[in-house]
Amino acid sequence: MPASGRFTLASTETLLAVRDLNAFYGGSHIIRNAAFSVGPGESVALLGRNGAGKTTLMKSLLDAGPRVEGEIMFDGADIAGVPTDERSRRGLMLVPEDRRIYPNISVGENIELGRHAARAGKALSLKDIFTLFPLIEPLRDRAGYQLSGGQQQLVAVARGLLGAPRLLLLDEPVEGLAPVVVQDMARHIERIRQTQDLALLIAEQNLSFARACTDRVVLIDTGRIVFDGTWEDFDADPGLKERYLAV
Amino acid sequence: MIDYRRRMRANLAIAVIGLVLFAVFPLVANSGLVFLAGLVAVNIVFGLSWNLLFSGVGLLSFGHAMFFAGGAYAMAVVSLRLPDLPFAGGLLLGAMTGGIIALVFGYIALRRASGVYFAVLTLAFSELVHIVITKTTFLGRNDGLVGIPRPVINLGVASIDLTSALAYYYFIIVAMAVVAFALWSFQNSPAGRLIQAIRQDPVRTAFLGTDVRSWQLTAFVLSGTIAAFCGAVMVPFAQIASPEIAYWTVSTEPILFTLLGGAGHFWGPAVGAILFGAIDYATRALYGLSEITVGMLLLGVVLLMPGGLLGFLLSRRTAARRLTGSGKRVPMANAEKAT
Amino acid sequence: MTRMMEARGIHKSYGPVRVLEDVDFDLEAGEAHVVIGPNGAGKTTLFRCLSGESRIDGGTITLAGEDITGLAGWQRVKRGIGRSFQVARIFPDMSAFENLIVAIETRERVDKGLKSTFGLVAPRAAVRGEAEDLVVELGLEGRLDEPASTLSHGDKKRLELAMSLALKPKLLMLDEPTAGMSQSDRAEAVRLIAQVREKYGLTLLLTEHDMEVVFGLATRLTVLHHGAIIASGEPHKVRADARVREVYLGQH
Amino acid sequence: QDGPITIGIVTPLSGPVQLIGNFVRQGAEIGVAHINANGGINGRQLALEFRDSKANPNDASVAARELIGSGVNLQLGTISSAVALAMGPLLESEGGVVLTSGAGTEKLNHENYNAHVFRVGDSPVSRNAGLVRHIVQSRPEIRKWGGIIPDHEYGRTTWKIFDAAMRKIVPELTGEEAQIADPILVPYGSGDYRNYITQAMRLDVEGIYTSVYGGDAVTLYQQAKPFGLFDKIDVLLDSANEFLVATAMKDQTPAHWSGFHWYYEANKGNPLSDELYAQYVERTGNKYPMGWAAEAHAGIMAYAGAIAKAGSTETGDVIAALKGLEFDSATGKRRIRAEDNQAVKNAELAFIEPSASAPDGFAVTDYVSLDGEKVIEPATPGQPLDTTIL
Amino acid sequence: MVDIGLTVFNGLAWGMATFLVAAGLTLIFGILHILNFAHGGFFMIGAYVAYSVMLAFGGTMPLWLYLVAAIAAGIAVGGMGWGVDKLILRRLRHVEDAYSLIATYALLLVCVGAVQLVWGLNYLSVMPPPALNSVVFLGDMFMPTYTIFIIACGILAFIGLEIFISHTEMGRLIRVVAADPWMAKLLGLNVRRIYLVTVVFSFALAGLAGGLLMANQSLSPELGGIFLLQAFGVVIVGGMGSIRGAFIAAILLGMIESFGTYFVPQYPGIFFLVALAVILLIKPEGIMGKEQTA
Ligand SMILES: Nc1ncnc2c1ncn2[C@@H]1O[C@H](COP(=O)(O)OP(=O)(O)OP(=O)(O)O)[C@@H](O)[C@H]1O
Ligand SMILES: Nc1ncnc2c1ncn2[C@@H]1O[C@H](COP(=O)(O)OP(=O)(O)OP(=O)(O)O)[C@@H](O)[C@H]1O
Ligand SMILES: CC(C)C[C@H](N)C(=O)O
Ligand SMILES: [Mg+2]
Ligand SMILES: [Mg+2]
Repeated sequence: MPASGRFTLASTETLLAVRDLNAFYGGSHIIRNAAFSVGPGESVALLGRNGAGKTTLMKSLLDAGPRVEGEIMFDGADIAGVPTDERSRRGLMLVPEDRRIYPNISVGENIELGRHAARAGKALSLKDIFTLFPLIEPLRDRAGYQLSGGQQQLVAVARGLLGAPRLLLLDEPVEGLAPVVVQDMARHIERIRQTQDLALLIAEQNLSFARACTDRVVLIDTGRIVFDGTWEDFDADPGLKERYLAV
Repeated sequence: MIDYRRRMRANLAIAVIGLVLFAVFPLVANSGLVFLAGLVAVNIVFGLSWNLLFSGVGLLSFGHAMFFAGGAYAMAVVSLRLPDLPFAGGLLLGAMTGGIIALVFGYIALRRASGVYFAVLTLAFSELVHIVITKTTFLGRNDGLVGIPRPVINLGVASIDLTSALAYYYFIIVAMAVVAFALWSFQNSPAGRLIQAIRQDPVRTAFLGTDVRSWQLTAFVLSGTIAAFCGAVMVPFAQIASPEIAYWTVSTEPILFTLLGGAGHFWGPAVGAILFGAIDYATRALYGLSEITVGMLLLGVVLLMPGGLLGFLLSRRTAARRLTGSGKRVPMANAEKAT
Repeated sequence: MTRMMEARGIHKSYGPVRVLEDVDFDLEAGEAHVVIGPNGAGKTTLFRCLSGESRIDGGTITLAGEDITGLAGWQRVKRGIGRSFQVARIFPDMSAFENLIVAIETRERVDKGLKSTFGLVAPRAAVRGEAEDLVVELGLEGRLDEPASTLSHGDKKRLELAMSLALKPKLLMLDEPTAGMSQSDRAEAVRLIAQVREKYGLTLLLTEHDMEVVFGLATRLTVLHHGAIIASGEPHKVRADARVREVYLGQH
Repeated sequence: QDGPITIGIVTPLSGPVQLIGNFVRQGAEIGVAHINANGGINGRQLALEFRDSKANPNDASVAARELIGSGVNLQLGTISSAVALAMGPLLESEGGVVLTSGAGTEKLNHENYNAHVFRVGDSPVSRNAGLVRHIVQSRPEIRKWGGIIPDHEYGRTTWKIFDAAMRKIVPELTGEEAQIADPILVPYGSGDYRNYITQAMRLDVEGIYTSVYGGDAVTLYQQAKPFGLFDKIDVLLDSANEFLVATAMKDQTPAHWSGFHWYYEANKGNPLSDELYAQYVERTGNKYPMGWAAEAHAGIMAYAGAIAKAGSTETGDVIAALKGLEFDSATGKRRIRAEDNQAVKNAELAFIEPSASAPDGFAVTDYVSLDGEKVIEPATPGQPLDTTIL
Repeated sequence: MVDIGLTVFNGLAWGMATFLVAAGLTLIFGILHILNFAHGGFFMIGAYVAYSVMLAFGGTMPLWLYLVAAIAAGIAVGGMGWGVDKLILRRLRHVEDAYSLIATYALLLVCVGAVQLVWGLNYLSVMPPPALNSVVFLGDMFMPTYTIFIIACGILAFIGLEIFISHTEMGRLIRVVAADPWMAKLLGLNVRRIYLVTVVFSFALAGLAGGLLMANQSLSPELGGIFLLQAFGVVIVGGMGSIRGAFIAAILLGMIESFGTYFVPQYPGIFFLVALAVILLIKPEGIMGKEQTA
């Protein structure tokens, strides 16, 4: 089904609207003519197999890696040409798949860094964060390099949230997390969505997790968006899963 | 898939073409220029030896002058004090001197240091060698050893007279072409690939079952040996060994050659050495302006062609990986080094 | 069953942080032993200690009866240990194919000494053939000639697994081999690992957070929590353990 | 053959002694202009080709070879001792000549004598033994001497001569022994000489001799001054800095004697000297040309004389003509000894003092010119210098 | 006793003069990960600029004027740093570190050439201001006041920088950007600006050091190279980008060099090198290696 068929032009209801997006690494064309949108407060899953381009697409939205062409409307403004840091400060926050916790400052300081992306007066406090992620509190004074992979992931999400973004991009947030933590994370995200005015775009491999946290599915395959719809629509067509998520 | 044979033939062809170009040069240039060309030929291999470390095994040496000078001084001393030793013996001793210096200092430096610390350690060692030379009467102290004779090689049946500058020039270019190609072959052999692997990820390489440190040391010794060989070959040509060749600015030369030509290509240092020789020659009479001219030129090259000349000419694929998320990963929980 | 590896009284701290405390850990030849545990429990650390990436602060490790406590990682590899990393480590500027060539050639050198190191420029045909087989076996066709750094997350893991297999180890240690893979890839990976285990007669040591993988592969399960083993044994028994459910499995 | 005759100038055009190389350049250019304005040599004009020696034997020999290879066999401009010593064997094998413009090693015309290398300036013995003789005569009461000496060939030469001359001349003139401390050897190119200055402060001496030169000398003087080193001693002898230190330190210059290649005031009235001075000031605006300019100038005069005499620019002919050549220079008539290629020339010394009234803060308040024929040592080419004959 | 005292004093002088030069170098090294060869060049330019400022005021110099000249040099060279960042360093951020290294080496050559063109070849010498041109006696020990002044400047510079890096917001951001600029950008930090601030600050420090040290040694186009190697040594021994490390290293190496020259004057400079090697062998990441960036 043609993705553009579902595309509605940026209106007051869309927070993020992407059109004709193309992204390149050197000579390789990774994202091809992508178009999709995310409404305020909406939570969208970005699915696709390894190498489909999920990460690239997310980085493209922030102009943080690949060379990008096309239109990205965020919060009613065209952000082409806006530098990465300014995009973050407008409320577009990415938590990257490799987490990138600063190894030589404490967990608390790491999380506090998220404040730089906060819009005026909007940031959460560390206390809020600890209520949302109780597991982090005991780690507060540890240095970044002393965290296990899973702990790093939690801290990275917390850091992304601190600045109270309008749209949080999570790149495989539960990769490598223990099952209990995955379940926790799903609950956390649910809680965040309820308490914060925030939209989510979550790239995932873990279908059940994605299902638990999102309202809508965008499917990507070799750089093209091949499906955009609700979970019901997605489930209604078992061929999709077969074609785009299997090996 | 990679066609290794074609690669080999292509690179052999490059070495031969280079040799031929250098060989015809005396037909069109005066002996002054030929002399400079001989130095450029030596510099080419000097640069290649450095890049064996840099692009090969991933070690930034800032002390290559110590090898070059080691070879040069060994050759000079042998020529002046042991005139009966065959020429090849002198070359061998010269090369070995570099190897031994590399073995000793490499063993110490590689024990723990890496990256820019390794660079500065080599710089310090090299300055040490420089100071020792300038304080050793046997080595001519600050004033150098002069009047070094050129050899007549006795092959039993025939003898090759290398006493003229031109004859020696031909000796140089043949020797350098052979060494250059041998170096290419090494870097493309299993050992070369292994060394390359070490540069890209030493921990991974260790967990393929390789003693990373001893291979780094091997590469260091090999590089030092070749650099010293260059010094040893150069000395009878210039007929002088003076402490300036051990000074740290000489260590920057192979770096400049490599980066000018392009570190990512085996022949990059060769292109760089030629280019640098040309720049040097073109600016030889610009007194008072030489620093600023050379500085501007270099700056221009680095800014306009960050992959070096070859990189610029051959590929546009030198993607900037540094700031893209998927490039260099920031190592997290591996504060510890491989043991 | 004969004992492949035996670790006794392992202690490991990072500065003030004590990660492993007096851990005893056995590995029988031929088993597929999966270590699970909450994030930060010390699984990766245990891996590092057993593989020789980290020095231990106390305890002894033997491999097939030989004391390897003081040996460096590369020496342990020579004795038959192969491993992967939690974040895949490959040679980023080489093509995927060359990555495999290097791995195979390294093994050959370990087997046959230096004579397979120098000389020939091109890899020997046998080496290339073996690499091609591995490529097919692990489903890595397609992007073989591009720099490995441009592979996606999942493909890098696959490549790393192929490299470890190229060493023909007796003991293969895989730290979260399927992390970052899509669910269907995961199933495929489980099949693949099971298959190579069969084919090469490997002993496996894994950590994993995906329960399908864990229960798909494990012949024995050990649960680590705060640097200590809280349960170990047959998978279904461990699964039923209340403590394990509480700290790790949740509703699984 | 009536194209210009090219003379190669291989001299430091960059690096620490570039300033000195620059004097060489100006002097040679003025000399060439003079010759050309007077009709050239046998109707041929002179031209110059410059190369940077970087003041080291390695680069200098590359440049010299390259020049000879392109047909420029007559060269001058060497100012460093190490370079001068390296030139002999090289020029002998390549076929060239070089005239040094101030290299100060005694080995040049003794132990390492080489027919292809000439020194048209004063011999180090003339200069330093002359300096010693003059000082001992004028300040006979001073016995205790020390030295601050750069650790290389030039430093060793100067100290050897100073030491031997003092030990000989003091008893000769006063009947008492000279007391000479071990010299303090200093590195060159350092930004910090305080430890050496501290050592010098500990010496029990009345006079200090130094042959540190260039920017190092300025740094040394400058750092020594606040320690009070110069207040502690009675006499400071400087082998060669001429106005280098004084133009830098101005009214802070310690009073000292310096050896000179050419002090223009002492040569006033000599038309060549007056012209050189006027031309130099005109070209550069600098009122303090230093002796290296005059030595390069003299080199040009010597070549002009030799080529005219030989009627050829071939290396062998020019060497033959230079030997025994008499020629006129900014310091008056000079004669090149045929035996050891060493010019016989006056040794000049001047006393430089800070002066509040002088526009640049210092003034020359005394100078002497010692007769070259009297202060020069006997020619002993190929033999080590015999210091007993000083 | 007096000798030992003086040797310590001279070692401190060496160390603090070197630290003044190395401080800015450390800063850039920490964040851009390049050893900036041009730093020596800009240090030299700072000294020359200060010299010119002084001349413009007539040449006789009260202490305040000396300080004004040094500050003016800091500002001028800081301005040059702005230009260098815009024109050169910014373009080098995506290329391999080794290339940046060479670019800065080229820039050093340009600095040397520029100094020759602007100020000529003559050696210049500046005497300390009269207030600092005396000697203090401590018993038998004589200490030039200017040298005491240098030591004091070094210590003050250290305290100031330490406060800046460890206790100000900007300092913390600099450390963060140094560790992972890509993530910093994602977190909304204006990385370019932080780079620019660091570069300008580092250059200003070079200029200031040049101004403060202008009376320490002769001025010539060689000045750029004289401190460079020892400043590199201090930066490296100190540990990646650590100001505290550089400070300790400067004192340590200064002492070693000073005592070395005292006991074995024949081999100047060798002790510094041996010490450098030995320290890096014992602690390859430098004295403060762990603290490093972020
Ligand atoms: N820095 C890079 N340079 C070149 N190609 C790249 C780079 N990073 C990724 N690619 C390529 O872009 C494509 C998309 O990769 P991307 O990482 O976006 O996939 P993904 O959907 O996030 O996969 P995964 O689930 O494995 O994380 C892949 O083919 C990958 O090889
Ligand atoms: N280099 C290090 N320095 C200090 N502490 C560390 C280091 N690496 C790990 N740790 C700490 O050791 C503990 C165990 O970490 P480890 O990586 O072994 O956990 P893990 O069980 O593999 O977790 P995960 O499932 O998240 O990968 C964690 O608390 C972590 O903070
Ligand atoms: C500049 C001169 C003082 C150099 C000195 N004459 C030498 O022979 O090295
Ligand atoms: Mg991804
Ligand atoms: Mg782990």
